[in-house]
Amino acid sequence: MDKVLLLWEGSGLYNLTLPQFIMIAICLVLLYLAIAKKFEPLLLLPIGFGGILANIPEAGLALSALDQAISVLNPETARLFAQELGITLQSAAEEENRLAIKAAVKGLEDPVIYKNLKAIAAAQGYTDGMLYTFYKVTIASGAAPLIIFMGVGAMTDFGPLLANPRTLFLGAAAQFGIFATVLGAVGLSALGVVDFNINQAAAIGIIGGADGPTAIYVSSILAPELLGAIAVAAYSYMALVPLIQPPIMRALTSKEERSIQMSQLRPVSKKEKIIFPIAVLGLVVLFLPSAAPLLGMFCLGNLMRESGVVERLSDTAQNALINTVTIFLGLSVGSKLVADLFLTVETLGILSLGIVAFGIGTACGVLMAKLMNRFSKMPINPLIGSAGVSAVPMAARVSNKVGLESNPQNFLLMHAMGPNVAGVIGSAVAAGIMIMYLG
Amino acid sequence: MDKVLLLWEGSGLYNLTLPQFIMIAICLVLLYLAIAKKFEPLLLLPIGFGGILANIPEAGLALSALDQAISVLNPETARLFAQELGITLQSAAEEENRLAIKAAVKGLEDPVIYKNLKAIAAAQGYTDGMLYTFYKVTIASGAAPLIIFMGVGAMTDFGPLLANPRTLFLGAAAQFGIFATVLGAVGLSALGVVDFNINQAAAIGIIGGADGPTAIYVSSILAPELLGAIAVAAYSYMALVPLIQPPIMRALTSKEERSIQMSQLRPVSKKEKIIFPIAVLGLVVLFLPSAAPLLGMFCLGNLMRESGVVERLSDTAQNALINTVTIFLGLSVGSKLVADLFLTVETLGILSLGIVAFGIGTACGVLMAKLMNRFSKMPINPLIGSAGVSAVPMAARVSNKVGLESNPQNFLLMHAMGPNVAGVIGSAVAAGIMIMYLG
Amino acid sequence: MDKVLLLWEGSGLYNLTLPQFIMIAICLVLLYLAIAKKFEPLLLLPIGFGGILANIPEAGLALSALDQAISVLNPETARLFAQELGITLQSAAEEENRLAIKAAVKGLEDPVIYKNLKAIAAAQGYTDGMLYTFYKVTIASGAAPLIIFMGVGAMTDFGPLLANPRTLFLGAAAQFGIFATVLGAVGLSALGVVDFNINQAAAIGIIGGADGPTAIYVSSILAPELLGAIAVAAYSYMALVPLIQPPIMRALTSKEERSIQMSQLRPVSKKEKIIFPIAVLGLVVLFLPSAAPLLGMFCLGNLMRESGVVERLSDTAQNALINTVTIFLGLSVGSKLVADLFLTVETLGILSLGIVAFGIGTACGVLMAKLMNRFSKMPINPLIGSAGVSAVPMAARVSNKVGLESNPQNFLLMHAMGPNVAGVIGSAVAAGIMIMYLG
Amino acid sequence: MQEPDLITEGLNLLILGMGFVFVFLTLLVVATTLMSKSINHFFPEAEEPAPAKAGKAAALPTEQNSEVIAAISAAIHLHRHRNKN
Amino acid sequence: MQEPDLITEGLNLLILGMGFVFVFLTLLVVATTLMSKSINHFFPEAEEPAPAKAGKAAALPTEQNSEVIAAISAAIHLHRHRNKN
Amino acid sequence: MQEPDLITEGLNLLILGMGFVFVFLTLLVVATTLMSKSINHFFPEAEEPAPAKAGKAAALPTEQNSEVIAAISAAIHLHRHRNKN
Ligand code: NA
Ligand code: NA
Ligand code: NA
Repeated sequence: MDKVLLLWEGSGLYNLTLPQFIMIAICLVLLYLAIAKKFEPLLLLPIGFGGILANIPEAGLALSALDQAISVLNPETARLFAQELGITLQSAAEEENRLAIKAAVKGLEDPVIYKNLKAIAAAQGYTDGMLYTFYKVTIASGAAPLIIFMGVGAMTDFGPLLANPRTLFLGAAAQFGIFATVLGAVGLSALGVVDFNINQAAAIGIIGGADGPTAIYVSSILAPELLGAIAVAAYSYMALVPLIQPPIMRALTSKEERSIQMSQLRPVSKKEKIIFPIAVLGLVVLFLPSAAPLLGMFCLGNLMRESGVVERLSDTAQNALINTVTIFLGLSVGSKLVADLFLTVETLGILSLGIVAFGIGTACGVLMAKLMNRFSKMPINPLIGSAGVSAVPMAARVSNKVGLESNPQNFLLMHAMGPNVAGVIGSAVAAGIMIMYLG
Repeated sequence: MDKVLLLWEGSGLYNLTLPQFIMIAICLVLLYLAIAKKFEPLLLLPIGFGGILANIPEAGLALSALDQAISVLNPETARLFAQELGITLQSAAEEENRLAIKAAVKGLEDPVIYKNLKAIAAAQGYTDGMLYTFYKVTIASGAAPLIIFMGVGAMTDFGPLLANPRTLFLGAAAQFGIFATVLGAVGLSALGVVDFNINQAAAIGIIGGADGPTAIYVSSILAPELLGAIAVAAYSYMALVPLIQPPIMRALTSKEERSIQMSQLRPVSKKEKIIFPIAVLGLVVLFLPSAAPLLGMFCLGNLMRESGVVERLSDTAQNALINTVTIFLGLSVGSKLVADLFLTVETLGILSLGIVAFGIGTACGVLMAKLMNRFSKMPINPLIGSAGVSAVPMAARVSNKVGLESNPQNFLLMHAMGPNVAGVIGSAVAAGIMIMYLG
Repeated sequence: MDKVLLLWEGSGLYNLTLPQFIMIAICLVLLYLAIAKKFEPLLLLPIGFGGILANIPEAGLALSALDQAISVLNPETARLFAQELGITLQSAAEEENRLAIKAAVKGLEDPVIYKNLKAIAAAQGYTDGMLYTFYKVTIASGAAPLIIFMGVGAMTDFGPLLANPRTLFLGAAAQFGIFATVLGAVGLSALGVVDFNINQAAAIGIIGGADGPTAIYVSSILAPELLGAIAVAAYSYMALVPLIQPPIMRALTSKEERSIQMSQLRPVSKKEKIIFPIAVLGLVVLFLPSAAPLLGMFCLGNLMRESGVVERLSDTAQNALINTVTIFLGLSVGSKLVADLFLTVETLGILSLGIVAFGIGTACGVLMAKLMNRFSKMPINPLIGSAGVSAVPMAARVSNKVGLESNPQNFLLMHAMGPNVAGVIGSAVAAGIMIMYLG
Repeated sequence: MQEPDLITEGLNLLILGMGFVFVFLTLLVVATTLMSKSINHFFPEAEEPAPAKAGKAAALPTEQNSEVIAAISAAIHLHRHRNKN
Repeated sequence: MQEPDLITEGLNLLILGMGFVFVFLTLLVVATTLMSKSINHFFPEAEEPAPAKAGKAAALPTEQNSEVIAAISAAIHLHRHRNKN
Repeated sequence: MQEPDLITEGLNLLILGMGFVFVFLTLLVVATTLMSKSINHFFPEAEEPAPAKAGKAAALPTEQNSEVIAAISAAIHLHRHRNKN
């Protein structure tokens, strides 16, 4: 009978807290959006599922072995920890001892003692939770976003960009959304609404880059505690691009501007496409070493694609490899959706700032296109400016769709692909600057 | 000439022990069964091959760097180890020193000293054996069986189960094989025939779950020292299902019962199939958090399949990913087929108990179906009860085949798929209870 | 403004050293050869790209966290390191302190202190560079070359070898290139031209094996500091086989010898093909345990292929898995192309010795074929002897091509495949002997 | 003393385990039945399953099919051409 | 004191960041334009792109195509055979 | 003193290595020949290789083939239909 009680006391129903319940509900909404509304399902489905797993009470799937040992501290482990930490446990009550040790570990500065505590926890039979393991291998190592970026590179055709390199300026302008949002985040902190430090503000800003792997990579370095909220915001808003962008685009352009027909893109030779990723890498080498992991892997993927001599590698990078990594990246991001990290006023701040970032990026892209139109002989339809935020290929499709509304003969898709992929490079550059400046 | 002697003294022929020879012969039999008899070749081929590699004398492929350092202890390493262990080596004979250190390491309780010994071994140039590395990454981390379970989920169609949910009871009843075997194992221990503790008994019982990844996952947690024998037993008996089950099925049923025709299954909507894995996960959250890794990954795989929005992920989970993991899982299981772990009376106990578990599970499934037939309006052919042990899809095919013998018009395959996949859920639930109770 | 200065001082242009510039130029040449000349592009493209990444100034992609901490030592980390190392920093100048700590770490013997330094570096926020992480996981663990060798095994058809087993002698003779090169390397050292120890000499010799994964595996064990140069030499010369071999082949044979027609190969049964990899493994078990990882994985791959019962595993080993590993293996090899490891006189020695190794191997293969022709009833065209160096399948194609020049009806391709795959086994055996003797 | 304890533990595990397996799967039967009923009540979709299946099958191999169809067209063209001669 | 610092840092990041993004992408525009011009000047290849593309598409599925063609031949053979009867 | 040692080691490695490579591959020649002879003696299977190969090729793409065949049938159907008109 004791054992039945044990089973009951170990059950989720007995231990479920309200915040965990809320988080599970939120994750179900993410799953609904992914499946029924097709909101970036490749990421949001595993993220939502991982979020549910992370919030299962008592399962501790998102905890390290040490965290688990502290959260369910038995007397023997408590004794060993106290000995290693050099503290004495006076209290008779186990819970008080547990809190004393938890506080001591939190305040611990000596990494050698920390390593020893981990060894003790492992020796006492505690193991890393499944999601914690996935997180450590995929995100904490930095590998997963980079591998995905390589796959994205292998899927990207820079032809439209090479045919019209000036569209790179549109990709540059749209990054204003990133930095303006940083300013917004520090402003909110200055007003006392929320409490972000500069690293957190930068990580939030990168949502405006509208590029999932970049956002995850940057926040895993600058503010891992916000990674869950930032990734969810980035992917959700990328899915919402068809709702967010059109009103801004219409507000900033006249019907005539939206009807501008662009001259057909020149054909781009294979040689140009092969040399382009090497040229980008060269500029990274010379000017922004801190962007080397992101842009390096991106250019490697693109070179594998365009060189035409390593079809097998390019094919694997675009399929088996990127799919595998996507599953575990999604689950790992989900592991950061635990209630005590996500259910904070900061998350509301992140979600609000994120959509502002998208809006500003869109607006700046459009305005830049209008500006360029003044100085350029070749006409540029300002609608392709909004594609500079990235969100490949959704933003380019939006440009095309809004363009067709004004002029049914005006197919902007290929023209918008230029700023679209320029936006990917632009936000990787912005990411490199932030990492260099703050990392 | 000295060097030739060295080569000879380092050769396998010089060092091969009888137990190693026997193990290699056993592994060759496994390869023969896998290749010539098609006994679960996807697992038994890499397991058998890994077993041969693990028993190569002097190669130490299944040993950690520390174990290797101890097994071929040179004087310098001996001195460093003795210093770290705080013991003095009086003996002039190296072999005695080696045994003294081996004993000291075995009795070692302080995890920090253990970590330091590992660092010393690495610094002295010893490295982890290949199979040990594979084992650590795939099984000790818990990842490989879970990833395979995700792939199995992505290959599973719950349609037949959803069309007739009562077949879940058959999947429940067949798990009696698991727990009866646990009782058998502790009984044998009580009689003094073998010496299993309760954790080992539970790991042996899970063979009766007739589900490879579940068996490997549970025994890697509860009794890693028995993992080799348990995995070999589980996969061998799964391959033997067409021999083990039919006599039991015939003995417990009359010809009339075996000829019962079941009404055709209703079509199941896509929505039901999408919600089912989420519903299973919900019950796990509420009632059995310890089953969350196994059933969570299983449900994720199934949701990826049924949602229809992440075809690429589902495809990779069912192909490249599960195949890759299967190769290394098999080799890692093989690493536990070293002679001193496998050639014990315990292994004979495990093999005997395993087949008993299959038999009891089969019988209980059939009897449950007969019982349900008494209380149900819709007729149930008791032959589908045996499919409740899992062994997907072999057991369902056996139900179909035995059914056709009695009534050539009676196609039971789809009806048996219901209890078949229910058995997978059932044994994962049983695994969760055992891990919770004993882990 | 200070910040702009910071950006400039952190830029590559400001920090680029001449050696780094030269290395980047060399890597661009590798990329050119890979893409435009199709020089083993599957490996040389990622190697060349990785080499560029490794030489990006300030990015530290090829450095461990500890190395990065030392290379940009801040005062706080310096204090902690000095404390752990037990040294006192008297100097006021930071750079002097840095050099003092660098020297102390280099001279460090205690692995426990080393581990603690790593923990301190991690706690201070330093992380392993991307390429360092890839190297650690793929090459330092030994896994990547072995997994590639498994894939190669799964792609290899031993039919021609089984039809004419005597061609194994050709594969044996061609390994003379390996050992002659070892002698050359120690000779150069004795002359004082370069300074190789015996382990380095052995690793250089293995270039003559003309087998990429074997060369990488051996040098990662015996001389990791030379791995970059050795891998580049091995793959470059394999690509140059059509230029290196024909002159040697023509010089050593008469036109009559080159025109010898060989009798058609007998068909080989499936059973023979299945048992062959097991037989090879058996000989490894009995005589050369140190070759077990390489030949074991090779035989596993071949058994998966020929057994016909695990098509899915064989397919994945030949595609998704080998492709994925190839990408990361290439990048990891590239991480060893950092200027201070590569731009040495030793590299010139390696490149010179490597081509000599290819030449000697080719010559010995041809001469062995001529010798066998004296004692054999069945005629052997000596041109197939050169295929014994491996370089699969390029060397066999070269035999065929040179043969056609002398006799347009003489198709040697299938006959040359025998010694070609024999050369793979031969160099793996040679690798095993070296590892045993020196490892 | 140890043996009886071990057997007790085994019995405990048997009772607890089988009990819980049945409870869990019974709950699953109930949940599944309710779920199916409410879905079929609120979203009666007589014809959905079939197109859903077809949709899934057609999702990935589109590109492939176009190749196949091109190949077939070529083959048929060739075939007609040869028949003429 | 902390707030003003934070805002200053944010402003710094804004100016530095946007400035550098524009500098970098401008350099890229220049580099790309020069690269394209010199390539098209030194290696004028009017017709290359098309075959390059086709080459890529044809690279991998060769084996598959042969299967497809075999299947088609078989089907057509069957079809002709049946038509005869 | 070090140089002669190094050269001796190199020579040792040469003799030992080449010797062992030949011993090992000679054993493999013997083992392979014996193996082939005994297999061909005890299991004379004149025709096995060919179907084995075919079997392997056919193993995986079954599903694909069915698609291909469906596509072909459709194409042929269309083709006949058009011919009629
Ligand atoms: Na962007
Ligand atoms: Na089961
Ligand atoms: Na070779």
